[in-house]
Amino acid sequence: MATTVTVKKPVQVASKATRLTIPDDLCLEMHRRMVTIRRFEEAVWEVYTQGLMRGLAHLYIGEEATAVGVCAALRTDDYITSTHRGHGHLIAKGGRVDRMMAEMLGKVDGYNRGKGGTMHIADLSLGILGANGIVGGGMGLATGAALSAKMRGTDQVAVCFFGDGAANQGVFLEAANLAAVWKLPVLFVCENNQYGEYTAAKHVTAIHEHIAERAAAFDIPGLVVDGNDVVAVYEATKEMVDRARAGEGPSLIECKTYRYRGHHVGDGNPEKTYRTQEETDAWKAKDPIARFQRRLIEAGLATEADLAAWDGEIQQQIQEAVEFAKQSPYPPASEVTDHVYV
Amino acid sequence: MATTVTVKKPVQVASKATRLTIPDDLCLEMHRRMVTIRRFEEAVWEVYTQGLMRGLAHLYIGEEATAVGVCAALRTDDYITSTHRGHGHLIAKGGRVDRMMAEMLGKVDGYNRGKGGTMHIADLSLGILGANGIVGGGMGLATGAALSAKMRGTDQVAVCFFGDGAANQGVFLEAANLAAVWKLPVLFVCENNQYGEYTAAKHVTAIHEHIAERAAAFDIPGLVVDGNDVVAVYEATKEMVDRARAGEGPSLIECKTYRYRGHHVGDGNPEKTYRTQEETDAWKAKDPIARFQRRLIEAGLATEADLAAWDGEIQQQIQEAVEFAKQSPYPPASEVTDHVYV
Amino acid sequence: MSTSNHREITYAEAVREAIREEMRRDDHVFLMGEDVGAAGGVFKVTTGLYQEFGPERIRDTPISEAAIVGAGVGAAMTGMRPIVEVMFGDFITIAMDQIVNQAAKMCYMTGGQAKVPLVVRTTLGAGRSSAAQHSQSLQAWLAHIPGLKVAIPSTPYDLKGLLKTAIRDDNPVIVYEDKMMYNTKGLVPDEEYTIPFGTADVKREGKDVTIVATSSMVHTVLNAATKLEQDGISVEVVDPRTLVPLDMATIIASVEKTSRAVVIDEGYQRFGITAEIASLIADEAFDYLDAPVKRIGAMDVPVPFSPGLEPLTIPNEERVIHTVKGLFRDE
Amino acid sequence: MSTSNHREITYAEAVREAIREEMRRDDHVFLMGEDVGAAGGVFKVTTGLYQEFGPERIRDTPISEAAIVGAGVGAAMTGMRPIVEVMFGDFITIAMDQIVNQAAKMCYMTGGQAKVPLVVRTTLGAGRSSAAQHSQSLQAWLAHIPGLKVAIPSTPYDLKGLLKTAIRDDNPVIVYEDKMMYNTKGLVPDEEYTIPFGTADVKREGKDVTIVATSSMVHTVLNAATKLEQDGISVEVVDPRTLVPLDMATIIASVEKTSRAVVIDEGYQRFGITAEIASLIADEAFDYLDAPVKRIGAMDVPVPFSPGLEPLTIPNEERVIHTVKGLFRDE
Ligand SMILES: Cc1ncc(C[n+]2csc(CCOP(=O)(O)OP(=O)(O)O)c2C)c(N)n1
Ligand SMILES: Cc1ncc(C[n+]2csc(CCOP(=O)(O)OP(=O)(O)O)c2C)c(N)n1
Ligand SMILES: [Mg+2]
Ligand SMILES: [Mg+2]
Repeated sequence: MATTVTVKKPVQVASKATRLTIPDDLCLEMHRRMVTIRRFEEAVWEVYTQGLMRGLAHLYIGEEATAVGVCAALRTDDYITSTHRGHGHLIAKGGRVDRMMAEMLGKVDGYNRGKGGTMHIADLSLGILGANGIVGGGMGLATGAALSAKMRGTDQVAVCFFGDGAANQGVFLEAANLAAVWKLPVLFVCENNQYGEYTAAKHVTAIHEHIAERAAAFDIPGLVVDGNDVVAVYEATKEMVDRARAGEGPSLIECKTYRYRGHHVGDGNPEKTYRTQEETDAWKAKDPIARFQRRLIEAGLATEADLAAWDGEIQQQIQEAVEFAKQSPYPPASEVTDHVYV
Repeated sequence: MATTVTVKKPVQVASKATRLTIPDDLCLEMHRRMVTIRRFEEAVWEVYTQGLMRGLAHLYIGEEATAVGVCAALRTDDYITSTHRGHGHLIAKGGRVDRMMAEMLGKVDGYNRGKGGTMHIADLSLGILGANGIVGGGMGLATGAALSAKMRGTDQVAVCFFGDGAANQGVFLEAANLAAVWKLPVLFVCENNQYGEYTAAKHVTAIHEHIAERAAAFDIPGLVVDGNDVVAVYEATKEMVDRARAGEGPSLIECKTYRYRGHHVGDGNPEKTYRTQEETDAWKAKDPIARFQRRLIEAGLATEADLAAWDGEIQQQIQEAVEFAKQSPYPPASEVTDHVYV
Repeated sequence: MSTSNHREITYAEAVREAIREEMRRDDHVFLMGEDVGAAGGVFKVTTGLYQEFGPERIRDTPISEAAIVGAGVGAAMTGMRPIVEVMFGDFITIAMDQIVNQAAKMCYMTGGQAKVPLVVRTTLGAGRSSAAQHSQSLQAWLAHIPGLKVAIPSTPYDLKGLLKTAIRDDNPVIVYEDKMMYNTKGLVPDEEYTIPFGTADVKREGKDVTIVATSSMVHTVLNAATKLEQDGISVEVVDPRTLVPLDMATIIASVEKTSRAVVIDEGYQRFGITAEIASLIADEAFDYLDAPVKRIGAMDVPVPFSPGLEPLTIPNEERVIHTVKGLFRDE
Repeated sequence: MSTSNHREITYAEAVREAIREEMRRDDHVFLMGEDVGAAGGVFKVTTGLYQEFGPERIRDTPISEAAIVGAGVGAAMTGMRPIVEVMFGDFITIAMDQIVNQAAKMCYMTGGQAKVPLVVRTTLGAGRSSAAQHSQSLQAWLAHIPGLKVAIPSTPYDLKGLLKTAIRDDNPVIVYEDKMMYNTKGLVPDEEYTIPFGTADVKREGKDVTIVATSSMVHTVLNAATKLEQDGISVEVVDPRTLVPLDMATIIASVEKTSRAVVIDEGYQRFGITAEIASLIADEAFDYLDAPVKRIGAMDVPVPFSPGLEPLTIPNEERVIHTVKGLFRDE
């Protein structure tokens, strides 16, 4: 006689945070980073469509609350591994927009001296172990960084950002299992933006309802969070970070969100092909920045005028970054053979 | 605010089957195959320790009920993929012991003309897609066979045997997800014999209690069954096979069992190193063959004398197989370049 | 090709036509891969197939390279003829066990019982600023593995004919499509045709030097040849078209005529495709060679993103011309 | 090695000593892999290390090649110096993305920010009737990839010295251990030593023909050389010891002296290690060669299980002797 392993998933209804429970300055900094991401990505769209940037540009617009909420719960010496859609993570973790933009254009003042480009930007001094062109490519790296932290006796944690699509890469199972067995301080943060390229997650992902349910396969906590609510993301992350720092091991957080643009800049009009205008509109109604701005105003942390002024400053900074990037030269030919080895 | 995905696992206590609910002749055939496996493996131990066999020999002794219970629920035209510990699966699915033994010795009358050896024996006419030297190697193959069955419009099913160790290979996630998304008729049968090589499964496998819990990650049924109870294994498999044939998709069955011998013949004395005598003894008290024999006698299907006589016949058959194998020559040198391509 | 009517199609259309024709011809042929269906593939190569053949035979898969190639092997062993797309050749790293340990060895390990009529279509080629993980040309790996066949077409005509042959072959075949060439055009005959594996094609006749070139390097070399002609050097261009099997007979015949040889391929130079071919030429045509056989491959560095650096790493016309002229320096 | 006291150790002990010394020397060095700990590894190579360093630094892992190599890369990027064991070289297929797309490219892609002091120890070698999935010698793949270094030691002395160098190197290094040689013995000095990468070792001096040999093929060739000596052919044996970097200077110097060369490696011959080295010799020593450079690799078939077939596929003394004699046939 077989024993049936019944798995029940009594998903609690998310209690919407009605007041801001986190410090004012952190709220404002989170806001600043979210707006910076959006403006940065808009600028990438510009430079790309102007023909100044080559390769593929995967924009993070619409998902800002996820990266920012997560990274706000981290220290500078904590690690993140990012994805092909990495600009948001980098800015959220403190990356400089000028060096990022220069990298987009393949210039020598870019973070990677132009050698990596959009899909590989890294800033090791900020614990950013790099965007990654391989879907699921950060799983092993983040697990290893967490192992390293543990072995070196620090209380650093590592966050592995990955997409709904990456949840179907085998290395996810391997890394999550390894992290769980060794109780490593790593957070697997699944950014479920509903699509992997042009395919809806629901068509290729066998789950009951949430990708976070896969946490149970490794006996680690699995959380589902509104990825467009930066406070909710921050709080969920904080809880799991504290847990990880305390030596209690890894966790899986699924952030439900949406990318407004196509898979990359060249995927111009997804609403005409693989998704509907209604769907996009419904998500835009939950825009992470607009929502947070309403809350900041309600909480008396900002006025409409403040928001406009800050936005102006940020746009200014991004324009300077674009200028910086344009002015920067390509790396000299001699660099082509540098850095193959240390 | 995050939503916690709570996964509860109210594992039902297995109701031990008290009477035999399956046809008499099938019972007797299952018994015959279990004894054949044991005697075959004992003979492999012999030929190996006599220096007649090279390579590694991974014996299935102690696990007979799993292979036999599963394969008894299959048709000849159903598929199985096997593992490095594959002899039991092959016999259970109807493989001939003489050609198997010849293959062990690398002889031309072996199933694979001596080219595959113990870890690669196949009989495609019986749906045996081969033992496999890669841990997890059968996952993709079985999924593909199930896809093929579905596309060709047959109601064949495929069974993927794999070990507790293989449950940590990434391809497990990928194959299970793919099979679930496409509702493929494949059964993932995890033979949890408690160890992968010299390492206890519990030290390297992050699960709450059962590997079968990982089924929930793909929203497919997960069953835990006493892998030493051939009737229980048969019934669980039958249920999942019927389900698969009906187009309801894949499932995961975990059979709890134990290998009596070491990881391979050369791993002579596990009780002195990585496991305890008590543990082995406790499992031997639940010996799958002895238990089934008691039930056959209770059910009036066999007498002690019958059992002894059948065992004699089987031993005779195995001895003939060994003789057959010894007599068979190595493949001619000219065959070394055959079969690289069809 | 001489007597038939011809049409001009792109390299991408060649893939589409080959798959379409073979799928119409044989119910067992099907295609699976990431976004190959409704979206028509990331390079828009499979556009229209989903509409004609539907979701059962043009299958969009999860992002699971190991399982989809593995499932291809299993399906191939059990009566189907799968074509699996691995979008970028770099991602084949994730499916190497399935290709190398399973597909390539199954027939041999089973003593001839199993056949694996699987086609893996993947891509090679740098030049799009796709950086180090999306620009590799790793054909040397697969060509190293007994049990696989490897096709590396340079024109729409070759691609269509070789892909059709691959689909009909009962062995696992890797077809390398050059992602930089999808929009390039070429003639194909109206009637059906296939190209047998192991037949090199002389893409240009010449008498002073033989250049063995693969994939887009064929065109680089053809352009260089035009210029070298002006300098009085007559170049013969031999395109092996399949790396396994490799038509050394045609290559050696050419070198015996020209007495000089250069081998070029877009993969990393070190331990790459050119090494095998050059060493075979140097051995088999030893008595005919007037100069050492030269090799040209990609620079041995990860492919850089920067438009300022990437072009330096890819073999180009200039380097071909320079290398060829070097062979005549002593005279 | 001349002035020091020497001990005789096995090839397996060489691994153990190298790891032990480096782990004592540097807290950041650790080892992980399947059953490397309490069990001392499936080849009993790491015996005793677990007892000395404990489960934190000698880590038994799940059977998850991709994640453990991947975790090695991540740990290496963040201050540790991991040694990852991939038990059989055939299983490296499962970790190729981690090695090739991540480890090898990280330094370059980040413009020099990241260093990856990772050692991947894996095995090569057929001859144990382990069949097609446990017998491959796939070093050609890794040698093809810029950003990796590849060591392939043939003696306990070389293995110990190269492995220590690998562990101290700030780049990813693949160390190929020959599983057939773990019990072979050789001398090592009492004192500490390391062997710089890119220095070939002349394992035997000779004047008529140079044989470049790797791993256990060095011994096959040394045995053949003794017999060839009796036939009046004096063989020089050059062991490159690392494939990347490759010490061509020593090889070319030898060929310029002998005017004949054979290259031998146990990997599949086609598109294998020998192709690169042979083609470089044929090019760089063109004016010195009295005969074509010959190559010897494993037969291009999946490795068969049968003791009646497997030996036919592995390069052996007889084939070396036959090949060398062939070079002198015309005289
Ligand atoms: C291993 C691998 N397979 C395929 C791709 C091609 N690819 C790039 S992005 C992408 C979709 C990823 O989807 P998801 O993980 O959901 O991330 P998102 O783009 O939605 O942020 C794919 C298939 C890749 N880069 N790597
Ligand atoms: C990919 C791969 N990694 C490692 C091995 C070496 N190996 C052979 S059997 C084995 C243990 C497998 O354990 P499990 O899956 O539980 O099967 P069991 O031996 O217990 O039947 C290992 C690690 C292998 N064959 N393939
Ligand atoms: Mg997505
Ligand atoms: Mg086991």
